[in-house]
Amino acid sequence: MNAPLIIFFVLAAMAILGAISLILQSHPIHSALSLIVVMVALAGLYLLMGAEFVAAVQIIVYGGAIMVLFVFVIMLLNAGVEERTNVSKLAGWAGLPLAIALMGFLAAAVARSTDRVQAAAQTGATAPTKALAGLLFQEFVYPFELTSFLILVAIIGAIVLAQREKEKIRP
Amino acid sequence: MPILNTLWIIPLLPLLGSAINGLLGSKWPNKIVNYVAVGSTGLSFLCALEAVREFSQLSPDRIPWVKQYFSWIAAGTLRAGFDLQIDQLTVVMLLVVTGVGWLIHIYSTGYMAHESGYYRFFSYLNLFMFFMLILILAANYVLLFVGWEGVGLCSYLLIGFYFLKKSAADAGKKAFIVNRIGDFGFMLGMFLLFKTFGTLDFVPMFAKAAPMPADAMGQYGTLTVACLLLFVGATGKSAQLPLYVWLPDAMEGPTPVSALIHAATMVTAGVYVVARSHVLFMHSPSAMLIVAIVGCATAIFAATIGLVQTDIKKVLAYSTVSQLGYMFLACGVGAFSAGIFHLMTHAFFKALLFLAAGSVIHAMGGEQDMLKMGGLSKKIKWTYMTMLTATLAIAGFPPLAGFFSKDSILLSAFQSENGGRILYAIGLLTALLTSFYMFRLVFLTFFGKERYDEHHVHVHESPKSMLVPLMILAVLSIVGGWLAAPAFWGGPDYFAKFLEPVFAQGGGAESSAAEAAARALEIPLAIVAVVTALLGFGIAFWLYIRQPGKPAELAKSMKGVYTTLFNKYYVDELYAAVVVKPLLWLSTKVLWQTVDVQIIDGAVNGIARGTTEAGDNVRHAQSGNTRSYAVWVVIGAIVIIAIIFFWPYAKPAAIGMVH
Amino acid sequence: MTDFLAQHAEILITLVKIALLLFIVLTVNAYLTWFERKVVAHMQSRWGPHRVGPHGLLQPLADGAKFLLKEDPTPAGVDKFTYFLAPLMALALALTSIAILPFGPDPIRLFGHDIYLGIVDLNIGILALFAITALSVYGVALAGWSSNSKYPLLGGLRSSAQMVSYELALTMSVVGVLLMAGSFSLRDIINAQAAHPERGILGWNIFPQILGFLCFFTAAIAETNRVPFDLPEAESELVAGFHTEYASFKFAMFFIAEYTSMITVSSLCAIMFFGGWLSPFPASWTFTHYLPSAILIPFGLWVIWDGIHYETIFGRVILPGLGTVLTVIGVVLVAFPFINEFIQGPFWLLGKILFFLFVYVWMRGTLPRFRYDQLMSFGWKLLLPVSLANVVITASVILLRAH
Amino acid sequence: MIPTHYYLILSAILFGLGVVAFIFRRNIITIFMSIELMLNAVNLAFVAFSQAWNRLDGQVFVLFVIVVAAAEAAVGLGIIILIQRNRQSLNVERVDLLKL
Repeated sequence: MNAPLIIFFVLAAMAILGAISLILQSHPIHSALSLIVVMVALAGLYLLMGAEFVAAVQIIVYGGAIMVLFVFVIMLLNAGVEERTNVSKLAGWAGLPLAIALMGFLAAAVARSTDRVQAAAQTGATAPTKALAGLLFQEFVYPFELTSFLILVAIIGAIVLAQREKEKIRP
Repeated sequence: MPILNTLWIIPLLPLLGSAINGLLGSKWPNKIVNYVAVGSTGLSFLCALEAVREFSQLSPDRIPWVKQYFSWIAAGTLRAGFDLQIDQLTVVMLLVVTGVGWLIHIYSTGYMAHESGYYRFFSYLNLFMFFMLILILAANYVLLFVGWEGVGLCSYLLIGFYFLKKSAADAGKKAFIVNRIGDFGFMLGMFLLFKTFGTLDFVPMFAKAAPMPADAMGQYGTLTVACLLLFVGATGKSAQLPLYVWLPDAMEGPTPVSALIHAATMVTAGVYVVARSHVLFMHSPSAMLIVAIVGCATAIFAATIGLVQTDIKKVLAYSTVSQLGYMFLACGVGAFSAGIFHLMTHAFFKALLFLAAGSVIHAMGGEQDMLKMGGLSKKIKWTYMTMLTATLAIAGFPPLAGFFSKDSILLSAFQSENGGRILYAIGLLTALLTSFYMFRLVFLTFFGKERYDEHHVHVHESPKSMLVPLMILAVLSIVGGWLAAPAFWGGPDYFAKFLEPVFAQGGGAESSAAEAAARALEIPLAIVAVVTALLGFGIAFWLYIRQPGKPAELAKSMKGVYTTLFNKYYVDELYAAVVVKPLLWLSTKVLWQTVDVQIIDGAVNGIARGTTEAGDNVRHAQSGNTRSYAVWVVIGAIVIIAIIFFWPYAKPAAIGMVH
Repeated sequence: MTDFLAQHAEILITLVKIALLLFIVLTVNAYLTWFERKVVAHMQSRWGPHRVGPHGLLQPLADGAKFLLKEDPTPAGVDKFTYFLAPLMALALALTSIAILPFGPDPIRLFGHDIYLGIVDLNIGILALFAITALSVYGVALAGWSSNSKYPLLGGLRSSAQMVSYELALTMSVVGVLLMAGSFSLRDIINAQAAHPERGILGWNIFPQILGFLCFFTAAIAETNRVPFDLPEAESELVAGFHTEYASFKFAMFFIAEYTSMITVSSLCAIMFFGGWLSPFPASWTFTHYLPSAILIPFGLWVIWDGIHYETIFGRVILPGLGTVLTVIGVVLVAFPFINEFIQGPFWLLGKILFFLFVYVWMRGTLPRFRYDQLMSFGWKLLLPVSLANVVITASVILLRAH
Repeated sequence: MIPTHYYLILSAILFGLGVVAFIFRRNIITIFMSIELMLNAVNLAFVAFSQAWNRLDGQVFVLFVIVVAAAEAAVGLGIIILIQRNRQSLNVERVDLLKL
């Protein structure tokens, strides 16, 4: 039971609890907060795996931008406690077992394939951000540019969606 | 060799004319349409002349002159190219088709002047010229077949030119369908030939065929069968027994059409094909014999029918049929050059006859029944004179064209071994009948007292544009036969000489020995023929000028014969009963109401209904509820994972997933 | 006991450092309020606080007591959990960000352990900082939302939108510096500026990165919701913005958080653009090392002299005492060179931080508030493009240099 | 050193929880969050593998995933705002125009 393991279990517990509370909380804001907890915990796990840059980006983008957007929208729409309608019978009785089955399948698949994964060389060394940058801007440069284009499209789409018809966008 | 290298220009010009008239002509005044139509055909006539001039300068070893322009169909070993060929036979046909065709175009400008659909008529006519030229210039059976079908199409279009008239439309359909039967045989023949020789180009095929051993009489080898199949096609196109029935009805078309297509050019295509593939026919005496017999039978058969018809065009139609019979008779006895010779002369005088008849009809204001004419000779002198010339020509009076061609046919029939005498006799009888009904036509039409009422019909001579072609044709039908004239005083038969290189290969008919014999026989036979013609003239004169009442009495006295003849031996009825009725029953009851409606439509509708019901049932899954959709997605994911990781056969895939 | 110490010395030291830092930061915060009020007052030709203690020096203590003792009502219909969470989050994050800053060049050896000035030294320090600032939005936003009231909600909305917008410019404007340093670590950034010791001030990033600095400082002010970007707490429009419904110590938390982040930003400016603890003078000028004492001793003496004039016993006691302490420190520094050497870095760094804090206050004293649309268009249409341009220019220049 | 499959199993669990949330929440925004949760689980798996194989590709992919998630959030939230504006409800079970 060495230090990293303890940290791992703490963070994992954080993540799982956060996810569960995301399910259980009835108010969107609380769900959002629990999701933020999950994200922070995951960032911690990334740090534990030596992926510093990814960890930082995880918090900056997910925590600092995306989730803020969510909170913002929730506040903007003043979304209240969600109403528990039960129109979908299917989801009602088949949802949980199926989801658990999926979880089980995934876990089993992972467990099956772990031996092969374990065979791989494990180095706890922290991934140098420079190397990451090199990979990103040389080998994966075209996908990278594509993502930039994607973002542009997303911006335009968001603007078009959010503006009201025949009315200038409110500041 | 400007033209010989670009032979395609000759058929192309009429095609252009047709396209221009057909696409743009509807808005144009008749004048422009005339320029286009007549101009294009005239140009192609000039080109043909130029081609012939250049052809005459070719050294014999370069004949036949074949030009391959582009490869049209290439499938396996079959290569059907757009190849044009020209040799002596082609030259004759070329001149006849373009020349006569041009004249008839000119004639039509006058005859059709008051018809609606003027541009349409000329567009069709030019199209016909195009296909006819393709037919005669083709260097292989496939291209020839294109022309063959094309002319069939045009004939259909032109017979049904007055498509509002039911009889016309029906006649067009009839012609088309009957021709299909022939074409079926023709195609089978082509397939067989391809299977046998591995090619459909004339030159190599005949080169291969020539050395082959000829089938013995009565033996049915490949060549015999192929020849018979081709001949079936020929009977269809050239209106021989038993497929002649469409031609009389084809008279529903405008008269120039009858003249051009159903007298001068198209109907002779059968003869042309037989002559073109004479090499094959020479190899199967039995096929030859059958051709001869069929031709002979048709000749006498049609002639007898022609005796009693009262519609002026019908008479001419049956005479055409019988004359075609003559040509096949000639081919059958191996006198191909004679057959082609008669083809040419016949083209002249029969076209002339039709045009003249057209002129008469024009004068009578659309009346075609001879019994309602008479005494026109003074009113329409030029028409009368040209008509008379043509009649003399076809009846075989020397020194007109018909005399020589018919004479040479009878001669070769007489000479031919296996049953020559009988053929000769029947041919002679036919000649007698021919001269009789032709003069009957002339007398009924131009002599005697007027049997029409002056008040309604005011007879008038036709315009120049109609008369000039008549005269030209008249001259031609006088001098057309003189090429063969020298034979009588020991000179050579120039026409035969000219065609000799074509028909010489594969054992030509006119060997020198036969020629020597021919010399001896020529004069007496000629005398016999002339006597026959005179006899026919005499009978006609006696019956229709001396005692005009007589024919009616005769008709009464031998009623059975008369009615039989008048109803054309009930052949149409017979066909209707034997072929048409069962076909109709089959197609309506079985094919339409059972197969189509119940099986095919049933299947289609059933599928449609099934789809609809399936959709009705499935669409309940489309609940519009995101959560249900999510559940479905989850199920899909589970299945995929299960397959990838836990399906034994997908191991490698799983490894691929993990790595 | 001792072996326990021996074993967990690292942890122990860290804990001590944290405690120390907390104490310092909180005190500085407290006196920062005094400082701000004084400066603004003098700008507006007032006296500012001068009742509690000499020059109102005890005012912060009074304020603190007030915060602790005041009643703390919880408004009706608030979302309890979030309502309590928000101030905690704000404060915690603000203090955490301090922990990443380095305050001195190289570790000093004490008791056989070399102690690094600053809590942790991450080699993604700057990124970590941004991460924390990014999270600090929630404090404000949630406070605004949870207190179930119009003004706070508006304030929260404003601040979340504003922070998200300006974070982009903030991050972008730094990229130039990072490119020049080739590292995320603050320490490396400073060392990169020390590449040519004899150049002194000329080696700092401020000169090549002037654009970047302007963008960064502006965006940073916006991030800390200070004038002229203090719309979330715009007194004139929304009573007190997102913390309208907060009272006593929860309010204090927000307050401290704000000032702490001010400190963080100031130190970031100092570190990234003004050479952190580097002295502006060329390294060869060793005599400048006596500058601290040269300032401290006279200042201390002046404070004593000033204290004498007070009638109040407090003044008589406090000011002279303070003065003597300062003088003594100055003397000590002169006396023991190695301490002097060690103090150089912190001295300059604190000096710079103080300067930037002063700028903050100065702006508050002078500038009017932005309108909201102006704020947005300023952030998106001016700052972001300029900082991007700065990135491009820097990168291309570096490339040209390389070839 | 922590065995890789710990991370993998954790990510599997998180993913499953995301699915559960997706199925059982009615609020569109929450459902959207659960999607983000699933994405995060996948990211975790990516990083875990990249560490296990000692190659950085995995982390690059994570970056891409994050970018895409950001774009998705921008557009998706826009759509959510529209839905709220048009149907005055954020309950997915009330947004069912597509049903027969």
